[in-house]
Amino acid sequence: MRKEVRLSGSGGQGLILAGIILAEAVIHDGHEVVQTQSYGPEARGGASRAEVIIADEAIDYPKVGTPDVVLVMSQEACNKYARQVKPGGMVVVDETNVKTVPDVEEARVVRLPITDIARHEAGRQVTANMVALGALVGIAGLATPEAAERAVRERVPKGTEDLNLKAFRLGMKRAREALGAT
Amino acid sequence: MRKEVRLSGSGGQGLILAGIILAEAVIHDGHEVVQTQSYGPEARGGASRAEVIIADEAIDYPKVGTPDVVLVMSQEACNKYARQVKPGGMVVVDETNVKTVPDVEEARVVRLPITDIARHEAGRQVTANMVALGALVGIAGLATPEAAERAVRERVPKGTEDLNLKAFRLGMKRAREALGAT
Amino acid sequence: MPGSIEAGPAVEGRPAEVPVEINQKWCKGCDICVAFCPKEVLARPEGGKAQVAHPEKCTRCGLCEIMCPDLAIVVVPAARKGTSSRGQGGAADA
Amino acid sequence: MPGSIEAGPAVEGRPAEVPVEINQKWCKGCDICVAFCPKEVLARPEGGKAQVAHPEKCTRCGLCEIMCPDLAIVVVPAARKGTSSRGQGGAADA
Amino acid sequence: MLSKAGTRLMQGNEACAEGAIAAGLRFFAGYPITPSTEIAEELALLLPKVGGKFIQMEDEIASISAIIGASLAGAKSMTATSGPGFSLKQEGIGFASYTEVPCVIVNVQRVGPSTGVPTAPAQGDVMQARWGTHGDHPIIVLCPSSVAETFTLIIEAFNISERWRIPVIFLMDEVVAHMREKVVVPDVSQIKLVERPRPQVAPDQYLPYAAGEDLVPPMADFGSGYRYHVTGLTHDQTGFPTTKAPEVGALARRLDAKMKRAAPHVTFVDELLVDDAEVAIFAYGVTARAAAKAVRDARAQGLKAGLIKAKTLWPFPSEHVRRVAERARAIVVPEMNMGQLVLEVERASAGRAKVAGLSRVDAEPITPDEILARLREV
Amino acid sequence: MLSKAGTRLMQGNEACAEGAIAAGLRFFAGYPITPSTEIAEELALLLPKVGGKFIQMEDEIASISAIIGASLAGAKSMTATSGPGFSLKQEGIGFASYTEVPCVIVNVQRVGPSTGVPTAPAQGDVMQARWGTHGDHPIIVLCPSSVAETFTLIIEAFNISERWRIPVIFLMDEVVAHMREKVVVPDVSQIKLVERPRPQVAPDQYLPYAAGEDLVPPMADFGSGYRYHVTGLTHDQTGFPTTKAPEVGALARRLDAKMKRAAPHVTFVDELLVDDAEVAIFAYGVTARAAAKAVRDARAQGLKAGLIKAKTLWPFPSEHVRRVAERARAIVVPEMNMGQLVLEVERASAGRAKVAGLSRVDAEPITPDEILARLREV
Amino acid sequence: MAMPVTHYLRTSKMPHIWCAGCGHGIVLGAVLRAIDSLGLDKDEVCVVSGIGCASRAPGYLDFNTLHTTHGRAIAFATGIKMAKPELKVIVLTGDGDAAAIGGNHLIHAARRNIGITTVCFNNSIYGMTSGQYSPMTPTGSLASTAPYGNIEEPFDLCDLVYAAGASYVARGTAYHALLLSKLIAKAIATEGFSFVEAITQCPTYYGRRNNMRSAVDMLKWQKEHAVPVAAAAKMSAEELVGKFRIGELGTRTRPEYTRRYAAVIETAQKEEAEQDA
Amino acid sequence: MAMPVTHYLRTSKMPHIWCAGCGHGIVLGAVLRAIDSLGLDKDEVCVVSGIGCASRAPGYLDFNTLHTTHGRAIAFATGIKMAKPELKVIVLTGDGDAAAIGGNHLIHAARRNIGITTVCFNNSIYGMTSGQYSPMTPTGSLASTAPYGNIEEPFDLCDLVYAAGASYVARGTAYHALLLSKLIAKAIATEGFSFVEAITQCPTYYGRRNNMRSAVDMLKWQKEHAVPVAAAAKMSAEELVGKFRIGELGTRTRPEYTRRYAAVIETAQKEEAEQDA
Ligand SMILES: Cc1ncc(C[n+]2csc(CCOP(=O)(O)OP(=O)(O)O)c2C)c(N)n1
Ligand SMILES: Cc1ncc(C[n+]2csc(CCOP(=O)(O)OP(=O)(O)O)c2C)c(N)n1
Ligand code: SF4
Ligand code: SF4
Ligand code: SF4
Ligand code: SF4
Ligand code: SF4
Ligand code: SF4
Ligand SMILES: [Mg+2]
Ligand SMILES: [Mg+2]
Repeated sequence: MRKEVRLSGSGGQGLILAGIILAEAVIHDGHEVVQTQSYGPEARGGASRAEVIIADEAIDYPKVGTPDVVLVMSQEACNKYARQVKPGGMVVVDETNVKTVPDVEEARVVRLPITDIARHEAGRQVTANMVALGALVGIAGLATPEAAERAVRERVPKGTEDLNLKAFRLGMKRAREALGAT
Repeated sequence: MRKEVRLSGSGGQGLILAGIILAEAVIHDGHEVVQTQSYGPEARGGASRAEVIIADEAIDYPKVGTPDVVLVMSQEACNKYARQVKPGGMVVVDETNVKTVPDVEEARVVRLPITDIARHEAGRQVTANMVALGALVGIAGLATPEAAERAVRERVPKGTEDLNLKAFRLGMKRAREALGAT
Repeated sequence: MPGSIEAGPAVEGRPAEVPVEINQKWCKGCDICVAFCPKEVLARPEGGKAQVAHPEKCTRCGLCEIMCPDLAIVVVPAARKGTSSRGQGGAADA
Repeated sequence: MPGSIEAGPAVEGRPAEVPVEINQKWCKGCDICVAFCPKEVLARPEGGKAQVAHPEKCTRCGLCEIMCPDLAIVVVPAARKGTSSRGQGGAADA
Repeated sequence: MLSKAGTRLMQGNEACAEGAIAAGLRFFAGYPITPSTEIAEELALLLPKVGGKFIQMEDEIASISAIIGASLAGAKSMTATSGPGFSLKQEGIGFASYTEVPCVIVNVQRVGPSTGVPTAPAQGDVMQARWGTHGDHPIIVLCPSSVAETFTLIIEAFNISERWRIPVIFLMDEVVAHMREKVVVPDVSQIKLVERPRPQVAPDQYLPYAAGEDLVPPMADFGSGYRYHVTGLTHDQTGFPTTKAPEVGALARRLDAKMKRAAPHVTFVDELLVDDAEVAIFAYGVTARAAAKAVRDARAQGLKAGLIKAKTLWPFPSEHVRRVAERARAIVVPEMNMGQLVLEVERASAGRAKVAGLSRVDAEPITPDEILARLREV
Repeated sequence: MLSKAGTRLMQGNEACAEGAIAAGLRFFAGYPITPSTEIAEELALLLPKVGGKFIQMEDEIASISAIIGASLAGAKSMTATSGPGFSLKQEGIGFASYTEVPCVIVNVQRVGPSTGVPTAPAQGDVMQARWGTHGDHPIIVLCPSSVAETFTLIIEAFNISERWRIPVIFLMDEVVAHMREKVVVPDVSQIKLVERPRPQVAPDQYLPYAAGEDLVPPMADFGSGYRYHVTGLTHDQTGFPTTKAPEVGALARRLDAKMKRAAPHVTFVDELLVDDAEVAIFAYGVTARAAAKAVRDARAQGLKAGLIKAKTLWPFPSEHVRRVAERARAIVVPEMNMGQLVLEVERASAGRAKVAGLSRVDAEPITPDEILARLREV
Repeated sequence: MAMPVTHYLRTSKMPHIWCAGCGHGIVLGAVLRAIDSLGLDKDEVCVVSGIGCASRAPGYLDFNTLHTTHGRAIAFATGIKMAKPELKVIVLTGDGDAAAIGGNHLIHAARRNIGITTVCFNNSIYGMTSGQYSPMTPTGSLASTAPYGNIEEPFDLCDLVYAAGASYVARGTAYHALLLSKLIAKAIATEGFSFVEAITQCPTYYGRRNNMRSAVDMLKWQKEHAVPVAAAAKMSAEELVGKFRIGELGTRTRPEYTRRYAAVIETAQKEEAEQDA
Repeated sequence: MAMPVTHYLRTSKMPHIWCAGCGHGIVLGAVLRAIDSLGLDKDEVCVVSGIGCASRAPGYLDFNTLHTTHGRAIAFATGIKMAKPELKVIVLTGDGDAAAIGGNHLIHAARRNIGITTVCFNNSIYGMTSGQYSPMTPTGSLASTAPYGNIEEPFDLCDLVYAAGASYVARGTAYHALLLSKLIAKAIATEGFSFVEAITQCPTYYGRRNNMRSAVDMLKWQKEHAVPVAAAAKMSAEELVGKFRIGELGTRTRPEYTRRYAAVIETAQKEEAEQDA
């Protein structure tokens, strides 16, 4: 088993943290994992990207080729990465920020107003990354919810655990609902 | 033909200049020449050494092995270098500074009060190097006197040509006399 | 400097009533112009770029232009009357 | 500094009449001591090393010792009377 | 945040920093540069917690100088940089090598030369790591290909440097430095630490550059009562400058011999399926991971491939290459440069096997498929 | 004192300085270091006489930086140093190589590493000259073995650097630098000077890093009306930074190809009696002179010896070695280091001939007899 | 100003890479307005930088531009100025580039009094490498390599450069952009070595870590902590604690280096001619 | 002084390599007398140097001694002081070593105020490499690389180092050897960074080329051109032209760097303990 995940959006959305938490969850689950991220002028301002590879055995090549799961949280990221998904894979789209999704053949597209959920339902826009993480865990089966919740609790700043867990759970729930609906 | 010459003494005696002038004379004579000198802590204060290799054809190896002619202008230099002379070679000794000459088998030793000649006959002690040069040219046949005089004239500071030429000629003359006498 | 004093693309053919031009491609929405305009001429929608909200209040003081870190603002000189704001930018007599 | 104040090889067993010792192996004949001794105690033969020419004139002021660039001079303290010249060398009360 | 035993997700640079502390690092001096900066940042945070010291110097030259000074005063020391800073450190590295001061220099490689692409991976400093300073000098270069290996190999780096009094270059690449992987941090008690040989004689008997049978002179800490002299001038056994030919030659030859003596103890190579390999790969760093995959893919397709994965780049593992070259038809050397260690592989093969480079220099890592294609070609 | 045509006794460093001026040198920046200092001293005296400029900078890094700046402003430029300074210049050399700014860097080698023996000869910086800076980069290394050759070869160094926009390292050794020999200074009109390719298009058409068939982009002087950008970041044809993989790769590959294109034009090798040689010597610098004598002595004794004397060390003259290796039984490589270019000779020989190093590292030049003995051994 | 700043920009390279609110853009604008006020021709201006966010500036400018290695801009510029003294050579640099790794070149150029103008974009941090402390970071500030608060004290860079020998030394801020532009114009018009420290903001790495949320906050901080030299002269040392002076901090007249070198050439050529005669 | 200077010498290495009349030996004597006056134990003193004639000094001294690379002595010393703050770390350096290639390390150590004492043997020339001009060579002097006369102006190194932040800055001369020794003792006793410029003579390369035949002449020059600070304070700028001040030129009290770092360690360990708790 080797699953490749790309989380993409813009700087400040906290996607790298989401990637790290996902990777830690995978470790809690006892699997192998590699997490990478984009650096460079890109990383400042503009675009942001994190990648996670999950496998049963030692991961040799640590770079993502064609991801199984792509999260796009900005229009720009969507234009750039949505179509790179593996046939049979899944694209998770933050409807709040992404208005048009290009034709993605042979992959499932899950639309969710991630940022809106964070803002209005979780209560803080900054938790959008946790909503997204919840969505990925909820529908793409990348980590067990237990491992993910533990990872969230251990990584987020002290005092914000509940807020972030709330957002994570909302994401998981809403994504499952949406998946049922697509 | 390859002749190796070592001029040795102490810093401030002007032996490097003497070596350079000798080398230039050799060029005027149309021969090949390499001049080298000692650097290093030695060069400051203490000992001083210049070497000249004279040949008819291109000189490949530019370092002096066993010199044909050795000039020693200090006791220290004499102790160190006199015995390195090639069998059949010649050691020119500045009697003013060198009191004891080690046994030099199979080489001719020419003693001359070089510094005294400079001081008393040429008139300035600093011209000892020119006296020595004259001696070498006079008896070791390293360059023609004409070429050597030209080289002296071209190299010494303007205004000191006559003084230096005088010393040079004195050296040449006195060495020839001494050679006759040995 | 060859050519006319008022040369440059930002100047020609602007309707007189727009005292300040904001290059929307260059503006990064930092709020500096909004915060420091003494006349509250400028505004910025959440997450957006700076806009001229109250052109009528503008005195063409030029502050926004020299303080915009993205060189995105040009104060359009009032046509034919008064001095250009830009005249203030480099008055050093060195 | 453990030990006695007057320790060191240069001090022990000197005849009292030699106020200044010059290490002939270290001296390079620079003439500084000769030139700056206020009492003209020292002298140097052409091409040679510094010598104590007039020991009797020496005030043990210590100047020659601190000015010798070759650390070749030691002023011998007058036995039992007065203070050591060396006492002047490092009197800073920092 | 200090490494407690257990399993953790760590970034390569973090593993380097924490591994170094586990190895006994107590002084770090550095100057920030991408993609090595996180090492300094971690250590600024962690070192004081263990009573160690971090200082950000005014430049890379000051940094290498400071770690040599600190090492002489007894602290296990390290600096970290990337290409441009590594170039600047070369004079200092030569000093450490010549005066035999243990220290570790991390170079996280990025695209070069010059400023290049600061955030993109390359393996372009491999030859420089060996030859970057003037004059012959002993040097050891280690290169990890995973985060977990970074943690364990940096400990080796310190142990080796202390044991042999040879500076160790820890040559990472941007991919390994920035990615996060699982690291199983061992219990402190499990980590074997090596200390520099210290004098067994009284101070007045101490000859700071007289070496015994192992060619490594014992080293006293400054301030420990052994007052001695250290100089970058050519020195004799007493540590004082010499220009005498026999002594000048003796020092050069001892250092060379010391390096050769150390070689078998510091050469780490993993071999994967080389015994029956028709075609072999020689790879290191992140490229070795793509190579491992290529080997498996090739075998799956019936091509008997094998891999020499070098964790020690210098001393170059010539013996491993020679052995493989005797049996294999060809050796492929994938590198993120225009062909550097391939030259050594060629030399070591001495015409026995065909040697084929595979270089990628566009700031992207080499993929398994590229290597596989090359394996099929040769 | 300016070089007038005619025969003169000159010191190696003097010949380097005067040859450089004859080659068009008009800007020198340096920092004194033995045994290169006389080059700077000569140029301080001579450059202003021809309207050129000399500046003593605060260190070697400033010096290499200043000459790159001056070259960009149109002046033929040079710096000179020795080992420690050469190590410090490595970052700047990489910048010049990557931005393709013509310049000449003289390194008069002395015993290293570190401060070593400042006044004694060595050939220990040969590999550093090739690999001293981080990242792959084109570089050319020339090495004279006599004073007369110094004069002519430094002119080649400038011509090559201007023609190909590649920095040239002029690698001397202390013996050649400090000895005096006869130099026949040619008349100015006899000296062929090469200028850098300059743009043939109008400023607004100028693409500063777009190269034509010869892979060398035309170069405009700063201040000449061509306003363009130069950066040590990876750049595209316009000269501006890029991180796009195809462009990053394209630059690296063009520079590599340019170097290969230049190679035949910049490879200077003298062969002595190699055609029927049973044993050959590969040598350079002052060592090549002892080697020439050894060849003659060997022949006199009935041993068919020959000599490959390399004046260009990098690009390494592999072809010459390969050709000789095919016929000769063995190649001896005498070097005043622990064995550096011998590694390349070994590689190029690819097992065809036995390759035997001969190293001397005690601050004394290798003698003809030592080489002869080795020739008899192999 | 006769030309809008866009006249001096390589507009195709815009927008620049600097973060939203980064003060470097304000300083760059001030530099361009200064150049414009002096009526310099684009071809006679050469702009040199090192490495850092600030040092990215030349890439946007339509002059002869050179982006060198970290810390060495002034040394490269020295070569350019020597080779072509008629060029106006301007170095744009950061506090790390100029005062950390490049400190030596800065003081030596000042000592030589070579005709180069250096504008140091001082944001008290290494921006490009994500926020390590610099030699200009205030004591106590947080930075990625000062997680317990910076224990170093910053230079007074203007005092240092003046002590090293510069002809003209001044300090401005991004907030006082108009003044800054005038100071830079004065600097460029100075014959010898001139230096302008431009206090500017890095909201991304300095502000965020040090309780200044936005660029606007940081500009206000500049406004509140800057004291014009004239006013400072009337204040006590205590009143000045925590403040910094802006304006012209030092001017003197000394011969410029390349002019002096021109005299050397004259002498040498005269000697040579005499020898030949 | 409790011990003769020979107590601190490695006498087997003497006589030293310096030329006859070289002032470096006088300065070295002053350093030793200062150390002696403070009653320091040999084992607690660490002497570090760069490269140059001056930098050969440590080889003669019976302490922990380190002869480093050119210009970097202070950086090496910084590592030693950090690793063992209890050591008295003294840097002996030349004007080239400290002010040319090493200028940056000098000003940064001053800024950090790390507890290192630097004594700069200023002979206005690069002695070791045979007489090139240095950043301390007076304008107009002849040197092997200034055959037409030096066109650069020297630093006022004390002013520079003080502007950089040093705790103690003083100047003495070889001629005023007793004063020099006192200044050095004060410097060593200072907690933060201290700097003493010792004006000294290189008869071989500076004197000979600049009409000062002998070391004695050069010492007389020092005597005649030095003005004690107190006297200088009463003199006009004109009267001071061509002269230089000697004595304590600047003192201030600022926290020493390794002490500050000790506080960082305390904080960090407290935090760690709390986290573990
Ligand atoms: C030799 C070298 N060392 C380190 C670096 C990494 N580096 C790039 S920019 C920079 C600091 C920039 O700080 P500053 O000059 O203040 O500019 P800013 O980014 O803050 O504008 C550093 C350390 C480098 N590129 N080269
Ligand atoms: C990196 C490097 N550059 C240059 C040199 C050559 N060098 C040795 S000493 C010296 C200057 C010494 O001058 P100073 O520090 O004033 O000491 P002095 O000899 O005058 O006492 C120089 C340039 C060197 N050894 N290393
Ligand atoms: S100051 Fe400039 S960048 Fe900032 S919001 Fe206003 S126009 Fe936009
Ligand atoms: S010109 Fe002045 S008043 Fe008008 S918008 Fe700009 S800052 Fe406001
Ligand atoms: S001062 Fe010292 S070295 Fe000089 S002459 Fe006197 S004793 Fe000798
Ligand atoms: S102690 Fe004083 S008086 Fe006596 S010799 Fe020395 S300098 Fe002269
Ligand atoms: S990191 Fe700081 S200095 Fe760099 S562009 Fe962003 S705000 Fe400006
Ligand atoms: S050269 Fe000058 S500085 Fe060096 S030892 Fe001689 S006199 Fe002293
Ligand atoms: Mg900054
Ligand atoms: Mg000096």
